Amino acid sequence: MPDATTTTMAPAVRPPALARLGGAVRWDTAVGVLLLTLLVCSFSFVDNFGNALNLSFLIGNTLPIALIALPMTLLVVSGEVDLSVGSTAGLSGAVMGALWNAGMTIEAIIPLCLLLGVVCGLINGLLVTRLGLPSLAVTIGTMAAYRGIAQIVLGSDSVTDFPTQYLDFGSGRIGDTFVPYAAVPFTVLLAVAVVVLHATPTGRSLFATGAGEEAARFSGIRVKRLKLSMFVTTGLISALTGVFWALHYASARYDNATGLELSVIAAVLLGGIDFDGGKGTLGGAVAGVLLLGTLQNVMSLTNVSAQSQIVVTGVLLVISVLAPRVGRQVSEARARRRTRAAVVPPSPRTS
Amino acid sequence: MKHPEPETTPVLELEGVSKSFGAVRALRGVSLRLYAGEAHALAGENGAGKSTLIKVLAGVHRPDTGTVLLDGEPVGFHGPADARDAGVAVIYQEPTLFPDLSVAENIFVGRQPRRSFGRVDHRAVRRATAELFERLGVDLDPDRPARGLSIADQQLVEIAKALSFDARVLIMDEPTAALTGSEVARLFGVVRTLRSQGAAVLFISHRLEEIFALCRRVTTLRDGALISSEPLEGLSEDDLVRRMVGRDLDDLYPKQRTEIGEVALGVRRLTREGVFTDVSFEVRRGEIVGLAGLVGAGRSELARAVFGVDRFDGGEVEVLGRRLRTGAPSAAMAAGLALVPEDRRAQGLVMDMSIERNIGLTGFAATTRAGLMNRAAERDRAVDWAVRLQVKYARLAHVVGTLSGGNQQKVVLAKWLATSPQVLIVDEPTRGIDVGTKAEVHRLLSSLAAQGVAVLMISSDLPEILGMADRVLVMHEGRLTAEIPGSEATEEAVMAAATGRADRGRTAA
Amino acid sequence: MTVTADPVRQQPAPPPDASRRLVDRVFKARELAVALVLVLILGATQLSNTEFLSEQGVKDLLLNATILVLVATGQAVVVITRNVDLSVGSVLGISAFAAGIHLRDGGSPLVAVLLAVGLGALFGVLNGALVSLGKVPALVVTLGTLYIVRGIDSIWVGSRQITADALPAGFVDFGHDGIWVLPYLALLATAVLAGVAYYLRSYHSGRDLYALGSSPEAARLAGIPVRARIMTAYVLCGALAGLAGALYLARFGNVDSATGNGYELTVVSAVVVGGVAFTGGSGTVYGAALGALLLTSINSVLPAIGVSSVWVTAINGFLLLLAIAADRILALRVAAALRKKAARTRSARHA
Amino acid sequence: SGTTKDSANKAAGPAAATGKADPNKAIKKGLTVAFLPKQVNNPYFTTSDGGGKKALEQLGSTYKEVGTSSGTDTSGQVSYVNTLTQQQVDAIAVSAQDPGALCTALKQAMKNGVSVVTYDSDTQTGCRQAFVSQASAEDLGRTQIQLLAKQIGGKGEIAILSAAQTATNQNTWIDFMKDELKKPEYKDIKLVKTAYGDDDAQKSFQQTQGLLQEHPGLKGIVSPTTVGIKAAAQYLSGSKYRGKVKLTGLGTPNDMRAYVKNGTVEAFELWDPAKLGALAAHTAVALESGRITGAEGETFTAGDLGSFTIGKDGVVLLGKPTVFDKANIDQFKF
Ligand SMILES: Nc1ncnc2c1ncn2[C@@H]1O[C@H](COP(=O)(O)OP(=O)(O)OP(=O)(O)O)[C@@H](O)[C@H]1O
Ligand SMILES: Nc1ncnc2c1ncn2[C@@H]1O[C@H](COP(=O)(O)OP(=O)(O)OP(=O)(O)O)[C@@H](O)[C@H]1O
Ligand SMILES: [Mg+2]
Ligand SMILES: [Mg+2]
Repeated sequence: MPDATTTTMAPAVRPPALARLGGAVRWDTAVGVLLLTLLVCSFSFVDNFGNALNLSFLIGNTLPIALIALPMTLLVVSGEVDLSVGSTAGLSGAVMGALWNAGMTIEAIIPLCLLLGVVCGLINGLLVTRLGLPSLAVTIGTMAAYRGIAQIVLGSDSVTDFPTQYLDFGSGRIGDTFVPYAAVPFTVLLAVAVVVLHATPTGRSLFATGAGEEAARFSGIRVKRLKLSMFVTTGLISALTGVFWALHYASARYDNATGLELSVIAAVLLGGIDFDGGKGTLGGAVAGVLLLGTLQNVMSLTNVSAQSQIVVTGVLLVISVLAPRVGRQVSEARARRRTRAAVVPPSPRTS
Repeated sequence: MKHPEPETTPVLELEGVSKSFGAVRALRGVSLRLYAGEAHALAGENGAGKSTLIKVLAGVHRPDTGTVLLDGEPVGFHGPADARDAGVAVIYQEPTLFPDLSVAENIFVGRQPRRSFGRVDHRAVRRATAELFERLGVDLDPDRPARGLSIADQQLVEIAKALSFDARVLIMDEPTAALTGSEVARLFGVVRTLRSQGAAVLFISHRLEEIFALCRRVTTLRDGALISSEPLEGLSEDDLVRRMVGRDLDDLYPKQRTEIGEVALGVRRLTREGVFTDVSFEVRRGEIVGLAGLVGAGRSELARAVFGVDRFDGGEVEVLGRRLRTGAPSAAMAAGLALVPEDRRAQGLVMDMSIERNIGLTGFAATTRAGLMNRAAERDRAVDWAVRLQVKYARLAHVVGTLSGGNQQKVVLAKWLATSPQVLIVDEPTRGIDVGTKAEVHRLLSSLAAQGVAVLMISSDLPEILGMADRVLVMHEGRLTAEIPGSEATEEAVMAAATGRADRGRTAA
Repeated sequence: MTVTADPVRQQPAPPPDASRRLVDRVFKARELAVALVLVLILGATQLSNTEFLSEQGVKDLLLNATILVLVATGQAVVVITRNVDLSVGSVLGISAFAAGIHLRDGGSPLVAVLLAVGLGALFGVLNGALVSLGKVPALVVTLGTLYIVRGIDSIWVGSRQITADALPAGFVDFGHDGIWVLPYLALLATAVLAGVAYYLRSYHSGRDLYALGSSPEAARLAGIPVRARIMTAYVLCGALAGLAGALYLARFGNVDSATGNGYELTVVSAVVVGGVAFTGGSGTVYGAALGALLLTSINSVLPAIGVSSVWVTAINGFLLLLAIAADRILALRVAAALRKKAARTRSARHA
Repeated sequence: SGTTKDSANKAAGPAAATGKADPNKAIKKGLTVAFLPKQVNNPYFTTSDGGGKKALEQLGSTYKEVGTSSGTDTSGQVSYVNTLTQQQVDAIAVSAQDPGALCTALKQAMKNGVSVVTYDSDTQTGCRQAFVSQASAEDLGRTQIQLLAKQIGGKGEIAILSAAQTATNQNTWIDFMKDELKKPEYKDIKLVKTAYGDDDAQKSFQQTQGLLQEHPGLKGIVSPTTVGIKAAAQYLSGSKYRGKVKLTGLGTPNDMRAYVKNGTVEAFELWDPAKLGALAAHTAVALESGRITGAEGETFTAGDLGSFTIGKDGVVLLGKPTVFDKANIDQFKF
């Protein structure tokens, strides 16, 4: 048997704590810190930000993005993407409106809408996994198709007369607190998603699939089934978001949630989720969503124009990818300089 | 006759080079001289720093300290392009082809022959490729895309690429790991010609006999440090091993006597159209069955179909009496089957994941409690096998892609052995593994067999097959052409069957 | 010893002429599928409405496709390098406005076009620098620049707009006149397309783009100047978006701050439909151009056969799905046929 | 803005909305009135909000404008209403992207003492105190048909090119157009199709092409949206149909000048958007000052615009639209 030194690494120069920290600070943590800083600053310096009503507005408006960001994160981690989420939400809202107009009870309509979301997700998933089409292409197609069906279903109608207790649930908040009712189920879903992604074999499989699909298949992971289930989940949550949207804004129209996919993707990207798959955390994604939402709220309160807000969003996105990169290069360069100083070449033993 | 270092200036030289990756010091003050017309071997265990040294020479890595000298002048290679322009051709350990480009374009990318106005001469590219393949005896269509080539074919394309440079320095990092004897022989023939034309050659291999067959001088590394640099003449294989691992080597093929039991893996009339046809064989408990054949014979494809990663069109597979569905690796695993695939980077490992999690991928059943991951259990399982296979790592949480090639291979083995399989298929299990650990892997396979595991071993290393197998199956162009009992298996017999010159009478039923 | 075994691959396979031709055809088939769908759709429309392929009809079809073809060509080049440029819509908008301002102030049309191209190329440099220097995901960076450029555009443009009466008559006429049924704009686009295609096929740097997209790591090791090539692709893409902006101005005679909004998705669809893979390294600009032609033709076909615009979105989506699915199924079929053929030749050799 | 209000003042808002109006109350100064158009940077809204700004300056109050950069970002508009409520502006003049979606937020705003006026595009009646209408929907619908009928000589096929299928204004106008067409004098005119260009230049462009291909006999097109008419005019002026197929609808003189001059378009109409904005500003200030509550029959003066009476459902009507043609178009610069 070889001696112990061959099994473990030969004792090496330990990098100073700071350098190790530099490597360890991941972007999602940084987004979290950024979010906290922003919140603290806003509470102290921005008029009208800290009151319960504004916070409930903020959360209520961010919820649709946050909701869809949950399954989207899982999907992106597995290496796929779904651009049809906004349309699925729109379709679900449109169907909800049409069925309500047709006289069905809301208790019967909502499950049907969710089922519809499952079907939408299933179509995406089957096209991707069975035909082997790229998800980007498929969901660009279904994005148009679902939106189109919504338009056919509801036409130019705008349905607003849903039962008040549902509308109140959609837009109201718990007592005088800043917590909208809808935040409660969201928190539950968030917890479920965090556990699934970060503490179950399913989550591990998602990461493996995203980072190396072939290797995952060779490890006995049922890659296709996994991806299919992720598409279905995304469809389901999108439909749920569509229902929430219609209730929150008390309006079911075929063009509800148009462009939502871009907001979701921007937020998720900001949270450090890698679109090549296999990297990212849910914490980062949710921090990204909240950061964008809060920033928008604060900028509106401080009378920053819509145009400037767009620029700020863009700059933030660019920084979000450049900053960790630049940070790593700086710390690497520093480490290199240090080792160069430390190394003393041993004299070669020649026989 | 001794070969003292020539008096002339070395073509390419390393002087006191060090290189660290974070906490890992891959090279520590290493020097190396390459002379025109001389083949130089680089030896060392897995993770000794050989590939890193080569990447420094090739301009991929910049050394932390030390210098690279070309014709005695210090040069600062800022990238692979600089090294290439200086006449250094490199075959890297892992093939780096462009899957979407044709084989011919792969070889000439960035330096295609041109026509007027700087336009690429596609026809000349194709012609030159065909000539190169002719020289190497490779049977590949220059127009086919590189995607889907077997590892061996990829390696051959890499070799053709390196040769096409007519370089002054030819550097080869384990070019032969996936090749069978005949291809190796061809390659050596070409390299010898180049050498005699004045090229300097640096050669890495874990097959010591190849080092002795090709090289005149050897440099040995251990843990990133230079151990020796000396002429090969007068050195024995054992001497070399001692320098590499710092101790004497045990028997390379430690075959244990085992009790051969019931049939564990039964494959009947398995066919995948266009790949392999009508393959039937059995592997019994306690038995090691070797599967030999030339590159492209379809051995790996057969293994993949048996395991369920690929679908088969006809026939059946039975593991311990349980019939397997086609295309369901999870079912195969549940039945007790494991497959160590041949391409560790694409199939064996998720390169961006940690060592721990890679090993953990096959063991969710054992490492979950109430549906949740039990990290401690996952860690224990990984540590256990990483240590048993002598994986050289700094921390289990490190990304597996930063390990040396051989150590990556060990992680793949660990990942599958940790599932305690009843039937184990290993495809090129020791590709890129150093001699010391190779013996260890062999001992492990042998003891698994002794415990009643059925082992199917695919290998292009014929001595390995002959040394380990109780029975040898031979494939040729997608068909099983011979089944030879271990005692009768000789290199000649196997090669005859592998090249289709087999005595049909002995073909398996 | 292993090294002494005799040579094996005895006789080189028969010259693979037949199989090569088949392989060639498969590669072409990717574009063929789109072309076929296009011809079918146009033919069917002509049958139901004889006015459709009238002189004016054909002219309109070509004119409609021009702008998208140009942008899709540029996008395809970027996508081939395994990157993406989402900012094309914004760049198109801002360069169109720049050209418009120049013309409104009495500038010459040629200078205006060059100005637009130059501005586009400038943003290409920005994108290229961010993507290649930082080695960061192109999706995030260009989503960022999409927002940034759009923000800058709307701050700069404000509520101003360029209307047809501000433009020289010759420039506006250039936007719709032509030689017989061939509009000048379409001729220009075709020339650009052919030029780019020839560059990609026949020049080192063009081939490098494919190599780069196929495997960035291998490209680095092969000594391909990765950064320079990525920069080339982005500059080309930006310049073409700028050119498209100038042509947009000529064609529509009207530019405001909303011009080009959301165009990125159309462009990406065209590229995807045209068979340029988002994983890089494969596809041609001809394919992308065909994709663009198909998309714009669908938008002309539906109104021409009297489909209510309520249905347009849905049908658009379905046709998109159909096109990519047909392409994929065809490819699978051909691959299977090839495999069977290989099996037959092999067993023939074996016998 | 610098305007802060004491809570007593704030409480007066809802009271005024429900209580009695006193037309003789003093006009309050130093109010902050926020304009929330469907889309910022839209030339039409910039002109109308500019009118509002001028009026507010004359009234001694502060103007501000916020809004989304997309015309269909309903959720964005909702959050702007919320933000304005948070900022405790005195009044909001909003052009609603969706009649229903803004309701909750606007009611919330009114509850917090903000006066709400809609202009250009209304919400449901309960969600605002007054709607400043550019012209009666009936007038707009009928006059466009009358204009076109005159241009095509009272017979032939016509089509409508509208904005989005959900556009509230356009849909109301189209209903009145159809009603107008039922009159006997239009018996030779046949409406063959309504197409939707979604207020997108390219889409409107292609829809126009489609209309002409599908109905080669088409004599005229009505496009009751500024984006649509502009795109249709651009297509017609560059095609063989220029001058042969008549086009009318709602457009701004600046947009249409080139096409009127080159003979593509004979005449079209529109109200003066600046006046619309100014009236919205006056209405908002009158509401906040307690001069009106939004009840039917109340009368107020709006500076040099004259005196207005609130109609049914709190609608304030600006007046009749102006028809623009070759003779008068150069007198208008908006
Ligand atoms: N990119 C990298 N990042 C971190 N560590 C690295 C990296 N590349 C190599 N190493 C480490 O450097 C050491 C030397 O690796 P190297 O690949 O040179 O070994 P080798 O001698 O080629 O081994 P093998 O025979 O297995 O190919 C190993 O410990 C390896 O883990
Ligand atoms: N005649 C052929 N034409 C095209 N591709 C072929 C041909 N023969 C084999 N291949 C390719 O070669 C590979 C089959 O070889 P496989 O890897 O199964 O062989 P093997 O016997 O395991 O050899 P090794 O692993 O040593 O390369 C497949 O990727 C297959 O697509
Ligand atoms: Mg190595
Ligand atoms: Mg193999």
